[in-house]
Amino acid sequence: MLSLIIFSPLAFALALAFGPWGGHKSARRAALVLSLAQAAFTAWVLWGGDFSAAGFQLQERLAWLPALGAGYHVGLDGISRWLVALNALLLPIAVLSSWNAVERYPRAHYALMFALQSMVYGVFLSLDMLQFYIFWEASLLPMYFLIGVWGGERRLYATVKFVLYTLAGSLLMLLALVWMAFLARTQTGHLSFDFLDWSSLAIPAGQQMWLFAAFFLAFAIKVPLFPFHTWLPDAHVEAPTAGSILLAGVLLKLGTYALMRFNLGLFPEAAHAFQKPVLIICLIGAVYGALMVLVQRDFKKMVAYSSVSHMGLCVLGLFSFTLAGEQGALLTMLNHGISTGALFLIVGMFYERTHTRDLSVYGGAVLKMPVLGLLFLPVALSSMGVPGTNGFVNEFLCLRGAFEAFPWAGAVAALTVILGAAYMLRLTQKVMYGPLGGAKMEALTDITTRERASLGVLVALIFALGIFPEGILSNTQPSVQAVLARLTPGASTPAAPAPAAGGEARP
Amino acid sequence: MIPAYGLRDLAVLGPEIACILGAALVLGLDMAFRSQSSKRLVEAAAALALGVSAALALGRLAAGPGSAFGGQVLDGAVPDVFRLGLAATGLLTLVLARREGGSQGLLHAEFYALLLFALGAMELITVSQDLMLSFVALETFSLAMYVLAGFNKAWHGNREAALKYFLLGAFAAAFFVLGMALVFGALGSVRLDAASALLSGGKLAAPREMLLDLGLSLCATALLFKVGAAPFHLWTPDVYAGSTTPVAYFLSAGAKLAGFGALLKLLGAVPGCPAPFPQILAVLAVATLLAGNLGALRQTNLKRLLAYSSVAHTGYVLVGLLGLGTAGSGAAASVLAYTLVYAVMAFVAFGLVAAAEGGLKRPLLLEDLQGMGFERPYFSLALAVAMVSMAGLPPTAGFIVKLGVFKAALDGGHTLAAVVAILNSVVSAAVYLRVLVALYMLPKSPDGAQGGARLSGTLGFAVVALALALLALGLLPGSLLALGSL
Amino acid sequence: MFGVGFFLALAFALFAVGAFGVLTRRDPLVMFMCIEMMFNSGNLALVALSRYLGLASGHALVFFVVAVAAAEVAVGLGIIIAIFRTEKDVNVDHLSELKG
Amino acid sequence: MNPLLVVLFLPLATAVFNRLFGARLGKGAAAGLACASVLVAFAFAADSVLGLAALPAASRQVLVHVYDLLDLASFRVGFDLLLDPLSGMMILVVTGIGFLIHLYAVGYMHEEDAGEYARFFAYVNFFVFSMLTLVLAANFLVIFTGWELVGVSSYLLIGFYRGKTSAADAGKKAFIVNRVGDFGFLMAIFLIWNAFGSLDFSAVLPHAAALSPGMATAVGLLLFMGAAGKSAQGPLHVWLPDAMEGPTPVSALIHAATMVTAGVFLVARCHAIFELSPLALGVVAWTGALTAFLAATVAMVQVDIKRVWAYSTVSQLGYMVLGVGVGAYTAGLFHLLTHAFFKALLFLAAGSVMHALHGELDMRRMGGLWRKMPLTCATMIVGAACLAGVPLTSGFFSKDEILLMALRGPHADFGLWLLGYLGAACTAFYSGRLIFSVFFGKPRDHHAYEHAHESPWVMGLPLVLLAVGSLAVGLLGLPGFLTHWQPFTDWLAPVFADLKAVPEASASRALVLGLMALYTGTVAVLGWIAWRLYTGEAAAHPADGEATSALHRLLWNKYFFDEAYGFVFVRALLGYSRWLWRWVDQGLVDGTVNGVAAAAQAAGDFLRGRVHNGRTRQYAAYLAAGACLLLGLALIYHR
Amino acid sequence: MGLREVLLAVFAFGALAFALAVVSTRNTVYAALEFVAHLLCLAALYCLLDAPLLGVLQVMVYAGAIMVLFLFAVMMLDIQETGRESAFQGPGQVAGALLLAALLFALLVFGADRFPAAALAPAAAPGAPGVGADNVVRVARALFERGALVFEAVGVLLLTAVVAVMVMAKRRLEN
Repeated sequence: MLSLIIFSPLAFALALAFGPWGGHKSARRAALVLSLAQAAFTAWVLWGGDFSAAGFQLQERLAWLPALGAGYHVGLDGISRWLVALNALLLPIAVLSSWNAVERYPRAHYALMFALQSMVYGVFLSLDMLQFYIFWEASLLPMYFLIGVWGGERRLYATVKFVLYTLAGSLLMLLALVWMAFLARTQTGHLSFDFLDWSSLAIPAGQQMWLFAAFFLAFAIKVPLFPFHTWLPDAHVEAPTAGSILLAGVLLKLGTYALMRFNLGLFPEAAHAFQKPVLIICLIGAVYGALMVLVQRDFKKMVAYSSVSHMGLCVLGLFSFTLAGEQGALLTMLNHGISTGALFLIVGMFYERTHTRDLSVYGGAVLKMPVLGLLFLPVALSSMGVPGTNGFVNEFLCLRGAFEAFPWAGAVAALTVILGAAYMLRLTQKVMYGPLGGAKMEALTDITTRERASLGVLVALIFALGIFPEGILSNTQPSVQAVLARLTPGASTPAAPAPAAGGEARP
Repeated sequence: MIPAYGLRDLAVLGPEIACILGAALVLGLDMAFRSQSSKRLVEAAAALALGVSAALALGRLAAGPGSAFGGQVLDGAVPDVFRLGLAATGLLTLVLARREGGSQGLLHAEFYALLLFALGAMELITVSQDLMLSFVALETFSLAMYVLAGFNKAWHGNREAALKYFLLGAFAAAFFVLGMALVFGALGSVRLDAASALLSGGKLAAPREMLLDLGLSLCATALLFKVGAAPFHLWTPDVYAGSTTPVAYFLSAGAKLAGFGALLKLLGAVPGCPAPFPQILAVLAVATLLAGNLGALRQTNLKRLLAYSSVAHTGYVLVGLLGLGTAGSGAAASVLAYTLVYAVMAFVAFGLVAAAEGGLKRPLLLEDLQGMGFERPYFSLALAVAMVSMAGLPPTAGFIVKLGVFKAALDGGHTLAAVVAILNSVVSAAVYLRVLVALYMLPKSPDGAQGGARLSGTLGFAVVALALALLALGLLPGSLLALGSL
Repeated sequence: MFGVGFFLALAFALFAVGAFGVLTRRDPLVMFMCIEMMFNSGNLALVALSRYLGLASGHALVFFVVAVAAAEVAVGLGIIIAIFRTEKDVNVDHLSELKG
Repeated sequence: MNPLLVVLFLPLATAVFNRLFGARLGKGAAAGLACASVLVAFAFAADSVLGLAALPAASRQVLVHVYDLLDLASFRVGFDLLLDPLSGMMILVVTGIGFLIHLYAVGYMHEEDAGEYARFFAYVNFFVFSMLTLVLAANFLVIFTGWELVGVSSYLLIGFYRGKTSAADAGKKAFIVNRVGDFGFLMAIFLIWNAFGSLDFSAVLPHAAALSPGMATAVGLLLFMGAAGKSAQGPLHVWLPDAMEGPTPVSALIHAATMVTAGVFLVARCHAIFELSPLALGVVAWTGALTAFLAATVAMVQVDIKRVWAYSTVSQLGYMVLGVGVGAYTAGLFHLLTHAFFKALLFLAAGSVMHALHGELDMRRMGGLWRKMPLTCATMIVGAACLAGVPLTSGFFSKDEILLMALRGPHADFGLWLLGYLGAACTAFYSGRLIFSVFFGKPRDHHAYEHAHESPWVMGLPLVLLAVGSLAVGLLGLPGFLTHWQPFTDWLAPVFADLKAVPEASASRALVLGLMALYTGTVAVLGWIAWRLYTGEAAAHPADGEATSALHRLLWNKYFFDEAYGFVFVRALLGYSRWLWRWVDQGLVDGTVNGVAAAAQAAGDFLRGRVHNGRTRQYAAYLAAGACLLLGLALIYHR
Repeated sequence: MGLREVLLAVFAFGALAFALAVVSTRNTVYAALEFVAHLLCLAALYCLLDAPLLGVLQVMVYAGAIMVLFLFAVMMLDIQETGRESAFQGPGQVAGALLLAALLFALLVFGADRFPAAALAPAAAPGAPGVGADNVVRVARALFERGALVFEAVGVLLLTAVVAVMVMAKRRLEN
């Protein structure tokens, strides 16, 4: 069933790319219908799995590369369930955002988006490390073309920088993967890339450090954490709206998900050893990111740096090794996807009308676009982390986790609460309020029903997750506790059942 | 007493003999029929010969390892697949030559004859256990290649390439001769199997072992030159740019297959791979990677870019060789797999270059490809797949073989070299992404070629088929990795 | 005094002189002669070593090497003449358009 | 369905409805809906408070669990509501005064078009819901939620006139300064969570003693930081005067009666923690006293009547905080109650004046308006009297009680009393100054004077009701020696039962009466001075740009707080960020990335330029060099 | 120091001297002639090293056939001897080449000289059966028995060379 989720978008992509869809309009309609069908199917499948226990559900296994010991092994657990759902959600919205923004080669554009989604599904669902790596690297190509072909002026620089930066990190991870496979061979007799086999390996502490570092570098670049973040603003500024939504909504989560699943899952001792330095990097990232937003001139760059800040907070929660922190990190992944996705959607709407991202041109947009003003507010509040919206819940939990681990870390991280409010309100006021900012503002027309639909869904989610966080938290808890149990053997939280192999479902 | 060399010995050399007889047949047919139609006939004969050679190689593979001529020739699973690869590369070169033939007068029977002679010699070198036999085979296909490089009409660059290649090739051959002399001095014979017998028994006195190492190093120099490894690779870009595209392809894919086949014999024969070589290879591998990738970084002439990329790929294969010493590292298999996949990738790339430069008087520039992405979808898609595969990104066969090569290196314990080498693939990715950038992301440039890229006929079909093969192998590499079991 | 070491040293010396010749002389013919000289140094080493080891197979090797050298000279001169027939001055460095 | 849920969620429902469909319904329906919902909420609130009163004093608490917010393995927190005498009083104030202000707003906002009208009432209803959440919270998470939502609604309402940049700036400033306070509050919540493993008041406050003195001080100070942010105390007061950009009903409801008192409410609610650390209480008291005095001095020189009342609010809040700071929680809360009434009245009256003079706020252009607007004048005089502390008015009793406690209370200090007294003197002066400048003396701007007219009944009625309320509420907390009927103290007794008995008797009757006489005298003298200064023809207002004394300039510029903050926080922070952006982000981090790329390309060019120069002999040289390398390595590595 | 050693010394140093001459003379024809002399010295050395067959082979094939080809080529290209700048080009390059050649020589000698000099004295007496009288017979057996495959391979090589040269020649005729 999961394999169907992974490969159905790929099939749709091929259908779109080479199918009979002639003009621009028919292509986008087909894309929308297909994306909604895909989302419905994924929801139906996700609904099936029961997540009371911590193990992997709906597993499917296939001997794909026996010579190298790598197989095709997919599985779903509490952690990856909601990320898959997020991925399914964002695609229709991304398609809607390119509705009339993309005239050139629409079929290829939508096909690439579907291909990207398929790769992202692959990363979230794969339990075989080589297969994970293949999907991880393959996800670069669709985004490369999306930014490269439909991007802004400096798109070439941005897209090549994006691909090479991520590639450099993940190649070192490839060596670490092969090294781990050798470890598996020495300890279990046969070369294996399977995550479940690896979790039971006893990795000597010395090697663990190196392996952790290699994995961490690859994922830190993707998250992005402080020193490795400079590709994100360029990639976002030059990406088309749909590209930005998918990049911010889903691609950044690959890094944090992988950190949680692999770095914490496989290398407990190293995680403890690296805890403080990582926390420091995250703190810098969070505060530095927020400061950067304050001085940006470009609308998208502001949102990009805010992502750096939010993601810094997320990994902070991750490395606090407390239940609150981990749950907060997982929620941040979801909520950031929704709120930043919505922000980029709005940026797209403005860009469609004014064709510029330079903030000096903007001002008083709410007078011309009251409905957008109505929907923009919850998104801004969510980004600031105001209670009642989803942003608050994950920020509260992450800060709580950090505070529980190291109060000083919690205190510094909490500074982002103030800075967050500062930059978000500055942005809101610069764009929305005040007198009309000139000819471009006069020409603004309010958002159409299509735009209202996509933004409305996200705003509804913002409030729903803000008011009922337990909906998500309750069923990610067992899996998160499993990760924590491995991480801190004598964990204060009641030791959840060891990561049982879960329902060994159909081969 | 005269050793009885019977039919059985000849059977081992079946593929080689097929090629050489094929060459003779081609020459005969050309003399018999002087008319234009003979060109097609000659080409068919060459194709037939290569087909037979490939079939015989497959037969040998099925029949399992066997030695002939008193141990001078020893084939096994890996050499046989090398021979199969070489036959296939020959066929692919024919396909390329056919497209080229019309415009650049390549249809002379001599081209096919030389090609077949060279292939015969290459197949011979991959199975020869005797240094002298290897030397003769090396010289045979080198001579053929010098002339092939300088083959066609009086386009100025072409002749310079031939001269350069000849002078440097002869210079390298001289090293081989001296190396052979030293090996003879150390072992009393130039038979590699004798070497392994002596060495494994530990009976060789220290100074003679020193002489053996020196000899082998000198021999390796010539082979490394042929393959285009780092300090010896300088001829590659000039000769590729100078010669016609099918010859350039043949030089890169064929020479690599033959060179590494011989190197495997040379280094593999000596048990435990004599002390100096892993370290030497590590230095050479990294140097080759750097030279190839960095050279290609800002290259605009497509053929020169492919030349530098060929050097870079030699570097990756050398990384695979690092695992030669340790058992079970599958180094030989990874080298074999990489060179085969390279042959396919190179064919797609060179084929598309050949198609694109059809009408141009000047060498094909990256600029000419601008804006072709959506106008010539299938052409661009094939080139894109080739480029992604060469960069070694996952969904393609390039990634699988690169993984195999790095696995071998890591298994051999060369972690540092592996790390430096894998970082190099970032540079190589940058190189190939530039091509994709030109194809898809840049508008048609005013002084670029006006869309000469016509994918038609057998070349078009072969290119697209092999591009799909690259993708298929990437997703379902079962067959590719079956080689791993060798 | 005239052991095989001496002859090996002589062979190496000739080899080095040949290499020096190839690197410095610009006239292709002389370069080619130097390459042939390197071949001959290899032959000398072979002869000396076979004399030391008392084996005749060394001489067979020399025979083959000479045959190969002959073939190479034929092709080499063919190429050189084909190229330098039209050129006024016979200089390898003038042929360096292919670069970069 | 517990009535409390209706109280809380009805305003929210109407807020959402108005915001989405209000514009289409038309002004009448939208306003009607909004006022009705607050009225019904007030009715239900009164009903539940009466229900509460029926309970025996000891167990006068009603806990309502709505749903689970967070359920981590060892820690559970839900969206729980707590009704106890303290929150009971507050919900009555919020819904009661809220309703009156809604009624007033119907008239005041009349000129706005339907969309804006509906939007205003939606925001105001949302504010009522947020304030009720804050007040009814049963654990720290819900109170923090209410805290922030109140901040959001104040941001929306201050910045209501979206076209005006100054309004948007004021809203932004208010929210950010509140957020600074919230940062402290959040830290306190986390410390509490660390210490107690739970956030419910029932679990934390009764066992507050478990906190070590150091921790108690830390939590106390951080809680007070949150309170200071919300109640515009100490350094965090800068946002309140600018909040006057919002419509006047907003100023009345939020920046006078309800929201700003949240800080005092919080300190009262967490008195158990504050009691543990005298240092924290001391800081609270002194901040309150200093704010009271300094704000009062600034109010004396302002010319915009709404700004005068704004600074007066900051000053009165200072008194409440002073009261709470010296341990007299009941006195502080009583002043909160009375202040809610008369300050709402003063703001609404000011609004009525502004409405009449078509937006004119500068008192220097007013005068003699009592003939034109008798009702507004009368009610404003009542309000001003309460504010100034004219004897027998509610303000007099509540402020007097606080000053008494400052002298004799559990944590009394003469300095505190002195600051309080001087503040009270200034208060008397500026309220007199305003009343006489606006209503008495000669009309200074005849044109405006001609057009002035009395406000319609819908604005007048709330004024009257509030005036009556202001006077009546004073009776609830008469001084001890006058009567033993202390309904207010008795009502709040269960909440502060755990406090040591307030040594009521320590203040002798003579002292109390003496103090009363002193205050009455001060009010009379200063009232007279104000009357002399400001009813004459040449009112003593310095014209703009006229050279004024250094002290006047200091007060006029509000002690240069805004300029200081502007420089330290805004410019310095932005400057540093810009430096960071240019040098660290572009320079260092991006620099290295691009540097590596450039180095690779340079190496490529060098390779292609120098090494591959086409000369065969050079290639042969490299070949020979390679051979030497191989031989050398063979020799080095040889076994 | 018998006659043999004297001859050995003469021819050895003769070979070296002529080699150096080839490298340094400017005139190509002189270089060719010096090279022939060098080959003859080598042939003499072969004979002295009990390899008479090779000596004769050297004279006939190498000195005779190959060098004639060279002279023929020199004549074909009618190289103008005058106006030729010095054989070498620029001191820097020469120094570099010299250094490289010296390094090559040193490495080889250092590697090989570990051979015990003494042991290298011709162990077998001049009349040792391995070499002496039946040299031709032993070489023939090495050539045609054990080296039969190599012999055939050389045949193929020569055929390829013929085709290659014919191509180069034919092409030249066409343009």
